[in-house]
Amino acid sequence: MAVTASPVVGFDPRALRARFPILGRQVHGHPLVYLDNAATTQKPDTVLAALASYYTTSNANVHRGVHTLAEEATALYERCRARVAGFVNAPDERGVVIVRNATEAINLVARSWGATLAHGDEVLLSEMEHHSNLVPWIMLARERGVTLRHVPITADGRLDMGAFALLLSPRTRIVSLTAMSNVLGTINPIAEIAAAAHRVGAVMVVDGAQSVPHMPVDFQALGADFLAFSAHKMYGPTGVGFLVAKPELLERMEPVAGGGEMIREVRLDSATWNDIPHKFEAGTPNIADAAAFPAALDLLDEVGMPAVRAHERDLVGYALERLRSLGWLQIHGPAEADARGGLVSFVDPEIHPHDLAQVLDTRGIAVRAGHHCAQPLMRRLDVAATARASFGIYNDRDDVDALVDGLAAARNYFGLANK
Amino acid sequence: MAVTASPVVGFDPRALRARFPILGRQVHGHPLVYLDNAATTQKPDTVLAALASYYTTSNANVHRGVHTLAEEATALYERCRARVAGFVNAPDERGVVIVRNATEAINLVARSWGATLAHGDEVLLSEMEHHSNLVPWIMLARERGVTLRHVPITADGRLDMGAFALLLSPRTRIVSLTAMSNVLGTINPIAEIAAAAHRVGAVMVVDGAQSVPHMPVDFQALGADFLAFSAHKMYGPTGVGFLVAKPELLERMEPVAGGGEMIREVRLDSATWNDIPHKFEAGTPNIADAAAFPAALDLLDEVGMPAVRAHERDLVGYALERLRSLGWLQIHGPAEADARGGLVSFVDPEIHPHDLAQVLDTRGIAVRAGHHCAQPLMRRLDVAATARASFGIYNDRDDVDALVDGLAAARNYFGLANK
Amino acid sequence: MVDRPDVALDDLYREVVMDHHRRPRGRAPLGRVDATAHGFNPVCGDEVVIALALDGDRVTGVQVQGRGCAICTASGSMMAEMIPGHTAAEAEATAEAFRAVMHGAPAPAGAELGDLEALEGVRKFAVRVKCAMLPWVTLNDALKAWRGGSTEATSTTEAQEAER
Amino acid sequence: MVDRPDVALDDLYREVVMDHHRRPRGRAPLGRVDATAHGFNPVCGDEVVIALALDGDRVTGVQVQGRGCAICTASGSMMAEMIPGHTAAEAEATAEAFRAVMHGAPAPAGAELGDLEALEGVRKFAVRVKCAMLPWVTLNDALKAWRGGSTEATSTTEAQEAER
Ligand SMILES: Cc1ncc(COP(=O)(O)O)c(C=O)c1O
Ligand SMILES: Cc1ncc(COP(=O)(O)O)c(C=O)c1O
Repeated sequence: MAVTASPVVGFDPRALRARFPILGRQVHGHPLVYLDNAATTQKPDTVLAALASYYTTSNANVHRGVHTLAEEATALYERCRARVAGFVNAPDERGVVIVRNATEAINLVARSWGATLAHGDEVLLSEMEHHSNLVPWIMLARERGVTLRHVPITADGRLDMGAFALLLSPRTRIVSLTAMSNVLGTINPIAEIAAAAHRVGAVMVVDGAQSVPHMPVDFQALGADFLAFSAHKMYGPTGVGFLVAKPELLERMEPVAGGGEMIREVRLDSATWNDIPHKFEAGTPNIADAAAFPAALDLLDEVGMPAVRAHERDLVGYALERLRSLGWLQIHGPAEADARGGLVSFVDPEIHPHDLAQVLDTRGIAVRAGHHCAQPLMRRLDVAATARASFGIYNDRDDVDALVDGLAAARNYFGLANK
Repeated sequence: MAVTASPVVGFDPRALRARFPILGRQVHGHPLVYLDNAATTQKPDTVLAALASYYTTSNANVHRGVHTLAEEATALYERCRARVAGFVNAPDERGVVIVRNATEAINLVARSWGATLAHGDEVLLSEMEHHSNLVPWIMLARERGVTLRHVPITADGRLDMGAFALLLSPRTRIVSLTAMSNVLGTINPIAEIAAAAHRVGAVMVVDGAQSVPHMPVDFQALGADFLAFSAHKMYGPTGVGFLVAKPELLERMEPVAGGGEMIREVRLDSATWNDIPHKFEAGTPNIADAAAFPAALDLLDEVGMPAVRAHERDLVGYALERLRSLGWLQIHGPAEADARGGLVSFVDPEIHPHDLAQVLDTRGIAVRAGHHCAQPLMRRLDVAATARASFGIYNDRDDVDALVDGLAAARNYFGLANK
Repeated sequence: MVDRPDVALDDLYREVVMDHHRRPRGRAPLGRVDATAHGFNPVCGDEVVIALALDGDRVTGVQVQGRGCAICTASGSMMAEMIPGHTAAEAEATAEAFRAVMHGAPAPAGAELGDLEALEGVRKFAVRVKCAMLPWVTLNDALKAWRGGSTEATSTTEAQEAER
Repeated sequence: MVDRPDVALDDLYREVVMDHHRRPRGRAPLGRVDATAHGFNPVCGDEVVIALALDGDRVTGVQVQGRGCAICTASGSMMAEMIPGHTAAEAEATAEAFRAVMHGAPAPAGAELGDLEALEGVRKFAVRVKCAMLPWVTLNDALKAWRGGSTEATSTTEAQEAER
């Protein structure tokens, strides 16, 4: 069944692996088959080299120093902002706030833009959101009496756009949706939704944690007002994420944390804020990881985001086909590969996802089992948990084959018939 | 004038340098003399190795995965928490929240504990605080009508303890002070202050950004309720900091950000929180840098915090002596080395600190020039800015000599007499 | 890299464990219920509901329901088999002894773990310890509620338990 | 590591710059003041106060006060020397030409930068660009206030300016 490389795209994932040192590792005596990319991706040697280079040549605190190291560190840190702005086609690098992760980015919007909402205003979310795009709004609702609405999903795991049209109203002040579900894989029609949101005067927040790493994302073409994503899910270091926003919206927002870097003038009892985006970055930032992240973007640019998407679309298509052919799995999410990103959630009705993941682990295969930080969606799907295989640029059809073999082996192990 | 090593302590700073790769670097053709340690410190090879090792062997998302990498990553991340708890003698590792930096730690307290304060309640700060321990409270005051009070400083840069006694009252709900000033170097009598704060029923917040890296700090002996500090100022990576707290206080606090990791059960409209400390850590944390940080603590433990303090006390004593002997500098902060940490701020009345730092930079000497994120203190000292030399474990008297020579050279360069 | 002896699946899924998993005991409803508790593992979404019948301070019946993995199910099944006939204090002592074993300590002297010993291998799998503990943490909650004069507990202390 | 050609101090502190720094022009109070602005560099705490006298739209006098480094002081002194006699629009054009040069662009055709050319070396020192620009940003603020019919501006747009 082995096929050496995705036939449809112009790069060889297996060749790419050589650039990810961890992929040479053995797990329980088997070569690592890493299929947990939606949780976090592995890092190429160039990111590790950039990190080491930062610390061994230019490490200093940023923005305030005259000395050479401080100047270099500042330039490297700000280069990250510029690169990110370019990568998602932000209108202006002043609209790129460097945060810890997608979660912090969404919290920033919920707290700061959310503070302009009042009792009776509505925030429109969906049933397929990650906790990171639910809990900040639940907190806002508690604090400000805002009402939360949720777009339901259809039987095949898509947003119910008819229901969306009914739920959207002049009361809707914020629409916040994931561009790609981390459980169902569903790619949502964000541009269409953003246009509708704008027609009722709402701002559009896009949870891009899964989309930005896996498909071309153009902030301006989407019509997004805010876009949140994490570096660690796109081959970059942990501890860095981004809020990309229209600068004119950031200008109108209050900072949510105070301290060094984010101020202009401080008196004992009062303070004025620095310009955007700095007013949202209190304290010494994660300089090293920001300095290293552009190396990950370089790799993605080298492969090309359309090729990344084509590759992962091919892989998920192949995976759907092979998983279906097993005959005993429940597979969640849209049936067609075109409608989904490179991940697939499934349940063996007779083996708990935890046990399944455990058996796969002994074969060196890393998948995630659990609620994937989407408990409401689990309830909607009426499962306690699912297993999920999620792909990255270094995965290929061999990895899918290994997974499929592992799933069959698990049934053997637990004494169940392979139908 | 060269003396090879601090005579008073049991370790050789010059030998330590070999473990900090960046210190082998040349700046403008001179060996780097890094005297900006209060802004951020350099990193030993063991921290870089731990970072690389994490990414090349164990990188995965934490807390939710069954597979081997996830288990290893979780263990490494939690090991950081345990090591930090031990390092500052926290009562329980459940009292260690992993954040981005000291600033985020103080904001967490100001927002979450601060939410229990009401109009008329008072927060007691001082004139020597860093913006990170001023602005979060200014924001709280704006939001909740809380009153801020500030302990003034004496002419020699100490807290005016008489005034403190008068300002502390039953209205005081929070006392938040730096344990060591980043401008004056002053070491404040935190244990005494905490005891007084507790007598009036206030909680004691300690800004340990400068103290934890440079002297033995015992959370329980200090009588602190909250202690904030940053890894990057103690030879660890950027992007990681800590809030150490009494667990029973954390239990009573609401989280300030929502998302993955920090929840127990999420429904579309409601959520319950995870146990402490996790309920304060929303989203994927900075796993790699947390995993690497214990290597920095290992180094500090190897040298020993009493030896670190003795070394830096010696250096600052020597620096005070030599800087004074120049005859033309204004030197800020307490006169005796015993009363201060390893840093010294000074002003050449005829050369602006920026220009001074620029001249020093061309000789490879990195000092900071500016307001050091303490604008109110600058106003109190009636200066726009100061130059500051701050020491670390790898500095020695030769570095002080290089600084002193550089200061004399600057006067030559600007055509001023060296008295 | 964390030191972790290489582990075989059979350490985790021993014969006895698989037997309990396949034919879990204690599923049948009780005639009367004196205390119940609902346990939840926030890590994976597993749920356990424990119902107890007591006569004086002696447990006379245990029902275990919910959805969990093989480890959780086996652990609950063993509990349902062991606990009836024991006093509340004895049940709590067993829970504590099991907790100790799961966290790498030796079983307290005199502790009778019975089939639970077959779960010893779980402690090599840090995440799975939560699974094994869930029924026991929930049992403790039910007993705590019963001692407090209430019949129901819904606290979900599993995460706290397992994080230690 | 960032590419940065090695720089000599003399690039920054040229003779002309040092001369303006040592004997700054434009310190004397004006007979009348038509517009003022207060500029602040949040990076280092430097402050500049500009006062302008205007006759029609022609600047007749400039006073520069404040505390700043050698670069800031020299830049303000050069401004005080150059601007009187120019129209508000010409002054703004000079500020814009200087900004362009500081950010690495060539001076716009026809721009007369005079002594300011001696500050060209500053652009190799990213942080110091803020110092050189502070008086000019403040001048712009004063002129903007004056055009708006007000006599005073206190906005401190230096950071924004220099961050571009
Ligand atoms: C759809 C989605 N949103 C948000 C997040 C949160 O990302 P992070 O944990 O990096 O903040 C994730 C990843 O876990 C995700 O998949
Ligand atoms: C006394 C003091 N408090 C707080 C901080 C803030 O530290 P960070 O920027 O790492 O949050 C600093 C360092 O700049 C400091 O010196």
